[in-house]
Amino acid sequence: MTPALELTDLRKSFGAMEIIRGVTLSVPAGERHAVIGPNGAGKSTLFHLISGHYRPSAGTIRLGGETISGMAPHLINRRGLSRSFQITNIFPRLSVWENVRCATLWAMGYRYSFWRNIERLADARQRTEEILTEINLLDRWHVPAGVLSYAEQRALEIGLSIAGNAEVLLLDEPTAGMSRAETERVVALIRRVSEKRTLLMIEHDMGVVFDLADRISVLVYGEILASDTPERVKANPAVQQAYLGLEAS
Amino acid sequence: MAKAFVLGAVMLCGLGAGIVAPALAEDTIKIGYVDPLSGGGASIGQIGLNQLKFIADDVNGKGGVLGKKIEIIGYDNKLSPQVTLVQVQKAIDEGVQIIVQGNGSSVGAAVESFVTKYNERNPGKAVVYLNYAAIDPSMTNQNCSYWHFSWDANVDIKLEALTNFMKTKKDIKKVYLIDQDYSFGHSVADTTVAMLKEKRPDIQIVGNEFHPLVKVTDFSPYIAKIKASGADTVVTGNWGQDLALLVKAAGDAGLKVNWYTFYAGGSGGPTAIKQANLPDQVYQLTEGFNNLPYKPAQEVVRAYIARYKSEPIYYPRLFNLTGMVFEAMKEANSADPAKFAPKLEGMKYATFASGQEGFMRKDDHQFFQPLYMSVFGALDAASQPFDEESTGWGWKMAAEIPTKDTLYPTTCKMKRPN
Amino acid sequence: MSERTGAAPAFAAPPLPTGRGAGFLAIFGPWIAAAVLLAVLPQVLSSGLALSTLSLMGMMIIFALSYNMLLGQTGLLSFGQAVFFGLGGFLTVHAMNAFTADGPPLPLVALPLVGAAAGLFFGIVFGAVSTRRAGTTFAMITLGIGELVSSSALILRHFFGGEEGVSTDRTGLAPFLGLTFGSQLQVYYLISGWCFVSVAAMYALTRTPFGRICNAVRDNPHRVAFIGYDPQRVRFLSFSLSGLFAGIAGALAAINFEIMNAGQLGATQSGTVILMAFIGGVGSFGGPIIGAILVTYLQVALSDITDAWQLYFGLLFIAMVMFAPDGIAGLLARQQPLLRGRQLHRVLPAYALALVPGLAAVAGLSLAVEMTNRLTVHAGDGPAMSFLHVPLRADAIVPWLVAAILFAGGGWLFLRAAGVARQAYDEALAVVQGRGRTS
Amino acid sequence: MIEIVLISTLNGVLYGMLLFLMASGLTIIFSMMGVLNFAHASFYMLGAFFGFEISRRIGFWPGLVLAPLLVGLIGVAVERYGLRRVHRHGHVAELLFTFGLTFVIQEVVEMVWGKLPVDYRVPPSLDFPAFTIFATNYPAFKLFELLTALAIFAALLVVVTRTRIGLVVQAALTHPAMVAMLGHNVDRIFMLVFGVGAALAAVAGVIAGPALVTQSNMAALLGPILFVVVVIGGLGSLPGAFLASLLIGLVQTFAVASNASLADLLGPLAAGSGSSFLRDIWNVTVAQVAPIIPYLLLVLILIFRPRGLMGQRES
Repeated sequence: MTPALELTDLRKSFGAMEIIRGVTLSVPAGERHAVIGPNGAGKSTLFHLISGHYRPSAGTIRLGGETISGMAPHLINRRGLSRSFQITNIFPRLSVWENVRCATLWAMGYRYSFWRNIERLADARQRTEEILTEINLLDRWHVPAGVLSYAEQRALEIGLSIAGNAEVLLLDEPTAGMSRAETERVVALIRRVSEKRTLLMIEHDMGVVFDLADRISVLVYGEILASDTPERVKANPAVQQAYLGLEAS
Repeated sequence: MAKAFVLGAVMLCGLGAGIVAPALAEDTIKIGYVDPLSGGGASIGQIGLNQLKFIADDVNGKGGVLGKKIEIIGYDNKLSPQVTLVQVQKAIDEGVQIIVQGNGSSVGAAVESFVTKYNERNPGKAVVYLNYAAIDPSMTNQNCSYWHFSWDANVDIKLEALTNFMKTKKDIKKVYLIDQDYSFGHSVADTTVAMLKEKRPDIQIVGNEFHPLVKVTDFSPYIAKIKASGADTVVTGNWGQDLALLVKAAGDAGLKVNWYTFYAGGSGGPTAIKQANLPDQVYQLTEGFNNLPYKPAQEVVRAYIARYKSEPIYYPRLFNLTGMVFEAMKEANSADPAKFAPKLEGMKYATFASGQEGFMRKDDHQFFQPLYMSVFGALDAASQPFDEESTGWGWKMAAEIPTKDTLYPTTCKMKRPN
Repeated sequence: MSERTGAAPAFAAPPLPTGRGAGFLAIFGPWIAAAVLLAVLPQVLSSGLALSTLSLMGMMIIFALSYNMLLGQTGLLSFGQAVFFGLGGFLTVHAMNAFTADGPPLPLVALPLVGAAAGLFFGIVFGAVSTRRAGTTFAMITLGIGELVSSSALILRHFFGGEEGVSTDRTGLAPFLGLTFGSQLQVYYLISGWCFVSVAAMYALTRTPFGRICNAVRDNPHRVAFIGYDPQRVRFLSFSLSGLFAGIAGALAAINFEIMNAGQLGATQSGTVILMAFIGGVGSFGGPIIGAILVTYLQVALSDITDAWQLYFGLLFIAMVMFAPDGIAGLLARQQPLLRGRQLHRVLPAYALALVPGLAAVAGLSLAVEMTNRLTVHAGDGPAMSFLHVPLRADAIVPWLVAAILFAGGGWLFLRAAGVARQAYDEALAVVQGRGRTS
Repeated sequence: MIEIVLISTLNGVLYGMLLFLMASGLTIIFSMMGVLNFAHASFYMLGAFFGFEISRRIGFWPGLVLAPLLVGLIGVAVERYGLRRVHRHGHVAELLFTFGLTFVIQEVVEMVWGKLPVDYRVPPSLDFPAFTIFATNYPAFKLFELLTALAIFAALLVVVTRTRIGLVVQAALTHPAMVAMLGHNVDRIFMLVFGVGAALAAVAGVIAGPALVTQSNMAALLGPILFVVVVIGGLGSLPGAFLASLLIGLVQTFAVASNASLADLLGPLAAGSGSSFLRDIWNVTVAQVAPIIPYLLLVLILIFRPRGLMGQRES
């Protein structure tokens, strides 16, 4: 079976500096895959490459077998890959409701329609309501997204990335900066929304990683050090030396 | 949103209360002056208003016209044809039947067309347009109107006069034309070329240049071109900054040619010529200038300059315009344009600047008058009392072109009201 | 103003949108009211000037709204909107002349379609060039295009008619229902009809998927790409449609004035529409309508009162940018929760308190300006003048003292009172919200 | 031929340096504050009028010092009491604020100095031809213009790239909080930068005033071309602005020298063919459109190289 996401010898340089140095990774459909690694390892850069924000310097990215490397972000998104951002990236002046509804529109096939009354789109409304229920923001639907609390904005961020019903979901540090209780809620949310989807996430919280991930890849200095099940990664001495050792201390 | 729409409409009602035309104050003869009175164009628009007020004060001091006072009302058109039409409408609402306008052929054409249509569509409330400066020939040719009278010589007439003058100057060998790239500049260039070809086939046209309107900061490259062409004379329709910068660049580069212009006397022109140090090289063609040896005019000019010290520029043609209109009113014994307009047709009038006779041609409502070539330079204090813009230099007589040498045929087919 | 998305206060959540239409009257009521108002206005304001001004306002409303499709809805700051207004107008004038001579008997009422097509066409052409970028780069490209087109207009004399422009006669076209559109009244109805239709269309456009995505692009173009939309395509569509409506406004100008000239394409006209949109308020749909009405009125009326009107205009604009960047509509929208919560009466006295010294300060400033103006620009008319019907001499010391005291004292008191008013507003808002939460 | 090339080059360089003189302050303000100052040309105009007023009382040279100081102070006040307040509403609001300022300054200038051009003269000490080439004089004042522009360019370059204050200022643009934490007063830095930018505009005004026409519409006439210079050079890049000024100066001057048109290139239109509209385009010469070539250049540059000749970033 074709993997949902497949990276082959992916490289990215900024000037003379090579940040991603030949990453090869295959994520089968339906897997929850976590990318961990120390700060500056290139995790976010890797996400930017996959989602089309950066163009790779070399190597290929395949989404469901189709090459997407070098495509514009919106084209990649339309092929079924959606992502969230580490730094909250929402539409601050639109209401929570509009934020989510906008994120559903393309997938619903409304595209650039300028002849339909948006309030009459029952399916978009229903989907928006579902998502808002899912991310627990239904009672805040009318508030401008810019005035939400941090945790609420993080939830909305996830809501935006799942609204389009993408096959492959990339989450960049979904629990960063959250309290224990908030983190638990988000983990439960991620678990729910990633049912029947492929998930690739960057996460620093090892508890979350080991709780959620089917497999883990360790990225150090732009290279994959190991890519395996949580137990085997935990046991890998190279990983322990390079990364987990630091965490443990 | 729809609320805002309603709100806007309500606001509009409120504002509207202010638009309702004010009641007519007293029984005066109202003259609406529609020209730029704010912004960049105001430097010329204000001069006309000052002068009309000066004339009105003088006439009113002598008892007015037909026993009524003359009232001058300024309407700021911001040099935009569209705003002009709103202002003309406003003037009409306020009981004005005489519109005076001059600056900008675009505005003039708009007013002429508006007044014509207005009189057609609103019979019985005639409005007349008295034009003192818009000189596009189309206004008295293909687009001519019964309700439009023009006191400034149009481009064709000016060039007829200019080329008649050049015809006699045997030392002109090579002529360079430089003009602003818009309709007026092209009229000047095309007509000059055609007329010189006919009147002085021996003159060589060594350059025919156009540059965009008020976009050029540095004229040195143009001066270099003129110099390279070997021209001895430059004819230009440039005005304002385009003329000032052109002349200054010539002075900087040491270009020695004679300049034939129409607007060198405009604001800033004399200063620029003095700064460029080009004595007795810049000519202008006008219907009069301060140092013309004609006593009555000089006295009026002195009084005018004393009152408007900061802007001592005036248009002799505004004196002609008002003088002729007031006379026509007296003849018709009415201030209604429908009644006095016929009296203007064909009227003969001793012009303000020199006392020589001019006449309003019936065929196209164009005023013909003697025109004068004057040259700018140091003055003989006794006989030439007026300098310009405190430069110490002034305009001096170079030649008089009698009325008969300014006549130019018209293609106007005037539609007269029955 | 219902879709205003600024910092709305936190009420307890209102019921979710249902998608089912509200009552007929709730949706269409304001529109019907507006239509009726447009129909009866000329009965109330029947002078020639009033009709001309209303007609001018009608086309400017369309123009300002078309501009706000860019600035307010899509976040694109353009300095060349007049290009579409002007080109729409020019093509309309040429079409009118062609139809007058020997063309299909197209009635005058249909001619704004020509302007719309022209605006759309040039919107597509220039949009393809300019909307590849956003932000400052976009603004500069539009500035360049604006300069290019307006300069070319003077050079291409045959199409643009040179300085005097192209004129036409609107009565020459085929009559429509027996109307020849000779009178300003008939033209007013033509313009108000098109104004109504265009405003409705532009409003409807904000309530479509495309309209919402435009807002999303305004807020965060980068993120839009990750929900499947191409921000560049959104900007392009918005730019083209904006050109279409600007073209309609230009066509109405052509019909109303029966003349078009190169000035209509230029920087002044582009600047005016920015002023209109911004003073009215770019944050809401209705703002530019208010701005268009107010600015047009000021342009027509203010220059009668003072020839320093541009100074007042500039000061008003600066004050708006500094103190009310949401424009007039934004100021009004902030009172909405108070009105709804029946707390407006709490703040009105405070507002009035601020208004009085504020007006005094404005009067002081204006007196100084007018006296300066008298002494410099109108030196030839002598120092005797009148201000607010009070006769005075501009060269005397007393009026200057009065002006200084009014301005300084009024200004100081105004700043104090403004603080009080702001506090009153906050308190009233807190009351409203507090009640909202408990209910 | 050599004559035309030489003289055009010389004229182009002189004009380019005048442009740079006017645009340098605009670039400085943009590079350090990220504000596109629409009122820059208005400060330039104020400089010219102050220079005129001072030079007719005390002399040109005191004017060259005092006028920029005065305008710099006005700039400081504008930043302190206006722009700073607007800053939090974003760049569009800042831009519109300066846009509104142009109206006010123009009107004030008209009220004080009237609408007619004033007689602002080249100082006698510089009022002589410096040299003559092919019988064309080059006045000393133009050389003075050129030297001032070069001196300002060199001085700014040193200040921005080599001195501590320049580095702090640039850091303040991207990381204001960090710079503030290091003990620098970001507000004061911005205020000073804006003042210096305005003062530079005034220097240009004092010098260009006598060379061009000092009139209340001079700001409006100049405004757009400065943006062209700054944008083509790459927003915020000082060497870029310098290069762009030269480029525009030369392109424009050489274009004026050329009389080519489409008709020359492709032969005249067949008689009777083509509309009058087409004929207009066909017969336009390069010289005719020379002054609008910079705008064409602007649009093309922004499409194909949006960061400009030497810019660091897109917007």
